Amino acid sequence: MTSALLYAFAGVALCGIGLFGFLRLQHLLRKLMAFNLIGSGVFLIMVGLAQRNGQPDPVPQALVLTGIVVAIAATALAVVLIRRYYHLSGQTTLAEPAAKSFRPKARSVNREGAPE
Amino acid sequence: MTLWLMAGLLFTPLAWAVLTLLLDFSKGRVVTWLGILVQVLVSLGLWAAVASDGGFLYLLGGWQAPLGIELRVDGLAVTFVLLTALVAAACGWHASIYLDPGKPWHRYFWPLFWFLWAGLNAVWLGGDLFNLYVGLELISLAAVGLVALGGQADALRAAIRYLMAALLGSLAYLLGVALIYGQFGTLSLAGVTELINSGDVQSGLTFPLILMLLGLALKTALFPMHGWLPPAHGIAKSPVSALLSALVVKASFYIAARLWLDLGGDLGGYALAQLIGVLGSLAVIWGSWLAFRQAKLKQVVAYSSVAQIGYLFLLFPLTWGVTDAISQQAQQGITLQVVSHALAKAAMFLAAGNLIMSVGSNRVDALAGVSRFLPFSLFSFGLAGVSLMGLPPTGGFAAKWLLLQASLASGQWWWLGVLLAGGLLSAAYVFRVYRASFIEATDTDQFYHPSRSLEVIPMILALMSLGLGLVAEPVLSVMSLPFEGASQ
Amino acid sequence: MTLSVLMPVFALMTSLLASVVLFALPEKGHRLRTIINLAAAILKIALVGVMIWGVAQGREYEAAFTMVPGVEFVLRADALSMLFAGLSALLWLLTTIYAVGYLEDSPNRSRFFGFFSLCVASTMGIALAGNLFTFFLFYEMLTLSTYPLVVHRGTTKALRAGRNYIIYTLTGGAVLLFAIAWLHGLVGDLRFQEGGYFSDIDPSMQGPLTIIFVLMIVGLGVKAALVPFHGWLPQAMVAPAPVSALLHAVAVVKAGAFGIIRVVFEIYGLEAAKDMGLLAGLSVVAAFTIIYGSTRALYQVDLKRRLAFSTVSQVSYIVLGLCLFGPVGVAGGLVHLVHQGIMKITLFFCAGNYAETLGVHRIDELDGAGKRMPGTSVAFTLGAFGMIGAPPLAGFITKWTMGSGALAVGMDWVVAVLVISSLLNAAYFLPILHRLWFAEQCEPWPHERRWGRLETSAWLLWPPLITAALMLVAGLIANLPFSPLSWAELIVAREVAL
Amino acid sequence: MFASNLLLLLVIILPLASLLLALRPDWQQAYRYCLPLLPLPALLAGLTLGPDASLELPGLLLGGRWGLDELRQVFLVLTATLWLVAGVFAVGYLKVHYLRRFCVFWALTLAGNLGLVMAQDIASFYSFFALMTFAGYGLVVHEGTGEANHAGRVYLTMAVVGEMAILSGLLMAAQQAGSGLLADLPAAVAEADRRWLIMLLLLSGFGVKAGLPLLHFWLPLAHPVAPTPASAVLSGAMIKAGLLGWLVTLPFGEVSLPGWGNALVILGAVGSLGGAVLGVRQRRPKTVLAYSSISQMGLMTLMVGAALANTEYAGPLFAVMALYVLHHGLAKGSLFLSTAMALPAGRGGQWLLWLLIALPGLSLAGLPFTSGAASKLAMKELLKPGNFEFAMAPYLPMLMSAGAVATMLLVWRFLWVQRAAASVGSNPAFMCLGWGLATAGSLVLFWWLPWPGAVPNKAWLATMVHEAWSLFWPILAATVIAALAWRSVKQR
Repeated sequence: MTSALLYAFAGVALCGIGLFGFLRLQHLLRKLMAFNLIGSGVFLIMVGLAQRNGQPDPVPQALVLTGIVVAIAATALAVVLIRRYYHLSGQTTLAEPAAKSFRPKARSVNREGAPE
Repeated sequence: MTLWLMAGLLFTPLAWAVLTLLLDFSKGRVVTWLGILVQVLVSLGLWAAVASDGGFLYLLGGWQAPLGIELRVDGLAVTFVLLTALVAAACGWHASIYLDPGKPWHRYFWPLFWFLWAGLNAVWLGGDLFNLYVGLELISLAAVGLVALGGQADALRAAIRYLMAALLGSLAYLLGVALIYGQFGTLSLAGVTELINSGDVQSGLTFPLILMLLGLALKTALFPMHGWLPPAHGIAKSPVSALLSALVVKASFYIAARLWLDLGGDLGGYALAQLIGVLGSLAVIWGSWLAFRQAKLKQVVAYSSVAQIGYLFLLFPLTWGVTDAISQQAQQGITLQVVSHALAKAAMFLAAGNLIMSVGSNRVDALAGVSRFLPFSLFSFGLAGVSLMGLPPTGGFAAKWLLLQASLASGQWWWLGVLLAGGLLSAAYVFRVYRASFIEATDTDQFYHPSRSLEVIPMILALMSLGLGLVAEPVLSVMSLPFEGASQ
Repeated sequence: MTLSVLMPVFALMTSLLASVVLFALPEKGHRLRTIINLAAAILKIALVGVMIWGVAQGREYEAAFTMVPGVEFVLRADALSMLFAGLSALLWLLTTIYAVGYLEDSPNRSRFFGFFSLCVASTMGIALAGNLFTFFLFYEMLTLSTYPLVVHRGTTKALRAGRNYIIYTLTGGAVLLFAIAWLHGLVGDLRFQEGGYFSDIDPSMQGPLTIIFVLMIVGLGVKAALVPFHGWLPQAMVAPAPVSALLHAVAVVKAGAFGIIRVVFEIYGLEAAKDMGLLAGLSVVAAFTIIYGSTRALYQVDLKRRLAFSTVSQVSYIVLGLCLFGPVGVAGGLVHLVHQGIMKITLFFCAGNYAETLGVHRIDELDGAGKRMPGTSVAFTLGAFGMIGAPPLAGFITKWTMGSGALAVGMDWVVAVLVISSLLNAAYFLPILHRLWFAEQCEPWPHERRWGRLETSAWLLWPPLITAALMLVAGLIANLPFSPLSWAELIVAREVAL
Repeated sequence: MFASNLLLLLVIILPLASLLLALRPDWQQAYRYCLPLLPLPALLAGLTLGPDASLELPGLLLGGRWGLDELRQVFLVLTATLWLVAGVFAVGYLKVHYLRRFCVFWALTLAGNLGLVMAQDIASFYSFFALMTFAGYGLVVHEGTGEANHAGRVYLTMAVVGEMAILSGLLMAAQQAGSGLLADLPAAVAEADRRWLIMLLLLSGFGVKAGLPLLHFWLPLAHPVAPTPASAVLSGAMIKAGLLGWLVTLPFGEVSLPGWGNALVILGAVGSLGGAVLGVRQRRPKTVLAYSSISQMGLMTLMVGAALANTEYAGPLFAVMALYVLHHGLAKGSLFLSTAMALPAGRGGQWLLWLLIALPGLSLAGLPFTSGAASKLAMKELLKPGNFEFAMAPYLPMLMSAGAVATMLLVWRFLWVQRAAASVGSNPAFMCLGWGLATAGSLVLFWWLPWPGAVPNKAWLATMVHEAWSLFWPILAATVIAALAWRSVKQR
């Protein structure tokens, strides 16, 4: 049970919890948190598995760094979208709203096409 | 010469993305036209180069693997690059006229458009697994941005659902890459295949492959996991949904196909291949059935994408455990299917956009009488529909013919049923739209006439998809050119 | 690119280009549209005429290129293709003239004529196809280009007829594609070769080949309106008269029959088909269709539906002729391809005239029409007697040749079928003739239109008269070298001789 | 040689060309007047061209060949004369109601009738036969009354069924013979393995036209409704087409078929006697004449049966039949035309008219010095019981005399009913001319027309006197029976 395997198993556990949370939770922000949990779990596994006969292997380190950058960008985009969505429809979950609470502006046939 | 081509291919999109970020929509449009011209010429040049002297391996900036980015430029990749160039050019041109420059949000359309294009090129040419991940992420984020652009609440909901699905898929893929790297110590696809061939593979390696395929299937919206695609593609603006359906969905499939062709032979099992095939067939049946029942025109076309994607996944069973000739035939069939579907679906979405803009409502039965008012767009919608149905002389038919032959030769006759039934079901929902448009309606005065060039673009795409059937032979001969050093 | 390669491509291109130009024409450009239509039709007849002359001299016209790896797109003009190509080229000119007059002031004419010439392009393609793959390509193009014509009027009835038409033909197409793909998998790409391929195949291949044959007959039978698959034809009569005249009496229906001829003659070969017992089954289906079609026609009240059921029964003559595998009988079946085309198009033209000029659609409204429209009624009478098989018209030549062919090979029951069918034809045509000539007109015409001196517009009157004259001539001069009968015998001589 | 070809061609082309006259309504009067001219070339051909004239038309249908021979020449002369006479009569008779349509169908039927007499190949024979049948329908339903339509429907159904039988018979025979010419059919039918089927088809097919019993139903319906000239032609010439059909297709002179001969003789007998029995009970003059035609055709069927039974008598019997056909055609034609004649005012004129009407009837019954006597003697000469050995042979003479009595009875019945129906008035000139020509033709012209060569040419006057009693007693017997019947009717 080298320390590397320990980290890998911790990573896997994190991924499991994150995935469970991602699927079960309805609130969008909670979903986002669960996503970040899975992300860090994956990065932990990558670091954990990367021990090559003793010395640290530079390649996975670089990859994990890139992965973290991408994860942050994605989370930022998600937060912006959720905020805008809440601002427009007052909904915090992805469920189809039964009644349209916010009446959109009057229907107008404009240049850029029907009000999709 | 190839240096300039490669530079042009990868860096122009990024440069243009940054440039258009600084300009507003109308000035950005002019810059984009120039950029599109350059991209198309470069893609054509690359295609010609590969066609004349075969594929090659290109190390970006001269850095050696494993740290440097290694680009694999073979026939398949170049065909997809050219396809992207054509479809993106058409969608860009259409968007520049279709989108209303006044809207504040549309200012950010061009940067996202160019980021998407760069991501696509990165995926086509990507040689190692991690770079493919980065390309994939770039595409997803750009696509989500495009879907959410300037939309109302339901567009945002679709964007968020799309984002969640995409991120989940990428993470699963990343996990798979991590496990593969843990096992083999290298990330380049070519390297992994050499190690497998040298025979020291241990058991238990199918799990990473399954994980990666699962992630990619989620991003390609294969049958059980297709929930996010119809709202996203249906609600986005027409040029955006054309780009999404034609290209973005194909990127993740392209990676899955690459993995399967290189690793699937040894790691994947017969059961896995058949399972994916069955999922594909269910996608064809279920997608077509739902497309037939949709009330809105763009939803019909979106669900049709779900159905047509089902065909692509027939590649897995048809190339597993079969002779090289049959696998080659299946690959040719699937490539033709991808190319013709991309062209036809783009044409269909753009034409649908025109129809909706002129009729003023996006319901199918509001199309009555449009055949007299807007015959050109309707005709291109029809031609694209013919290609989706796989009726001669379109590219779709050539693809269906090759798949028929491959499944017959490989003895898996049950795929024949799927192919033929799929054709008939797609005929069902395409002819439902024809029916609606042929109904004679007298009150066509309040229709709005879109500008002439808006109607020409879908017609060009539809004709290319039609003509693909006739020129299938040269396209396929270039597609199957391997790049040196690869154990094809 | 010698001339021999270009000729079939030119023949095909005339109507393809015409259709593209016609689509682009603005709706108001009537004169230009008529000129283009007529020019394309005349050019096509000229090209086909040259090819017929060339083929008679034994020259070969062929254009081929590989379309999909392993399969090639072949256009080849041989004796059999010239029979069908000549028929459709000639009748297209007449139907175009008729259509110009018929659609005088109706909407969507550029769409109509665009698809109309597209249909004829696919019919020409079917005639000139050199292998099964190309044949299937144009076979499906024909389906697609005929759908908009069937639903041209846009009424709910037309759309329902269109829906049925599509369901039948596309399913048939899928079955045919399955059979062709399977055959291609078994024996590779097969060009149409006179005498067929499977005269001496080992018994192991016999099983799959029989199944493939049945599937092909089912696929082609849909268009040839063999009994279980004929449902779409009577409903498609809701289309405008020129469509039901050229397409549902000549182009579409003959495409199916022509396909069956190609499969039996030039893929399987007559002897092989007979040895494998395929022709026996086919002849029973054809005979049943002949009788069934005629009996159903008896009970139809609408004129065009009665003609449609008569087409269902008449096309199966061609298929029955094939199953007589003797040279004389087969020549009879082949020549009926031409004769039935000419006769049936005359009847549909006249039906269209009655509908367009007098607003008459039902048979019991036809009383006294002979007095009001003598020209059309004479053409209708000739057509009707031709269908009954009364000499000296073309129908008699077919029945006589098929009858003697049947007796020569000892299939006597075929003569009985011919006789019963002629009686049934008489039973449903002669009452119409009685109403035309001998019944008094009791109530006024539903909505009559006047054209001055002529009984109807010249565009509508001349085509039926010309086709009626053609039918009379085809019957009278059956023995001359370039008559349809001697051309059919030339084909059979080349087929059976090998 | 070229002239005869042109004449033969003209026989058919002239009636068909006359259709052009129907194109414009104001030409219909001219069309009416040229009706009698149409059969002229046929009459000319019949009289001038020898029996070996023939015209080869390779292009026509499946290789056409028209021509005349011994038998066809007589038929041609009869048909031409009868159509000429009826044409003249029609000029006077026709009213303007649907005149153009009548002329068209008249010309077509004439073309069909003449064509089938001259056709020597199967395809043209069958074509002209069908043309005559279908065009005949036009004449039958010309009046347009309910009864006419009913008669037309029965006529057409039976005719079409008959034609289909002929078509199948001809198909089988032609396939057996392997050639398109009629001349080769008898030999082929003789040794065909399914000879009985071919003969049954041909007999029944042509039998419909010739009015065999059980196939005759259309005849008594069609004649009264058709306009008088049409029914004259229908009964005089068109029925004979059925007989001609038998003579050119059945295997006479190839193989003797006593069985078939016997059956035909029985049919003939039933026809002649049954026709008479039914005929006497009819009310309308034309129906009586129709039954008289059936009965006369019965006699001819008798001769056909005899010819079939014994080969070496086939030749002479052909000639006698031709003679009988000529006699019956002319006589029946004039009788039919007389039904439309109105009686002149003066009693002397009436008596003369009645005499002229009665004479052709009496000639039918075989009055000495008339055409009937000549044909009956020639028939009696050949139908001696000794010559044949089929079952009915001994009864032949008895049947012939019974036939004569029956005919005479029918003539009396006709005269009685005609007297009841006749009206007094003036007749248009052309009608008188037409009827006069017909009666003269039957009584006088008969002797000058070219007889078939094989008729035993002995001095007719001498034999007339010698056989006077054997010819006269049937007439006497019939007159006595008629008188008794007339008196019994008077008492009731």
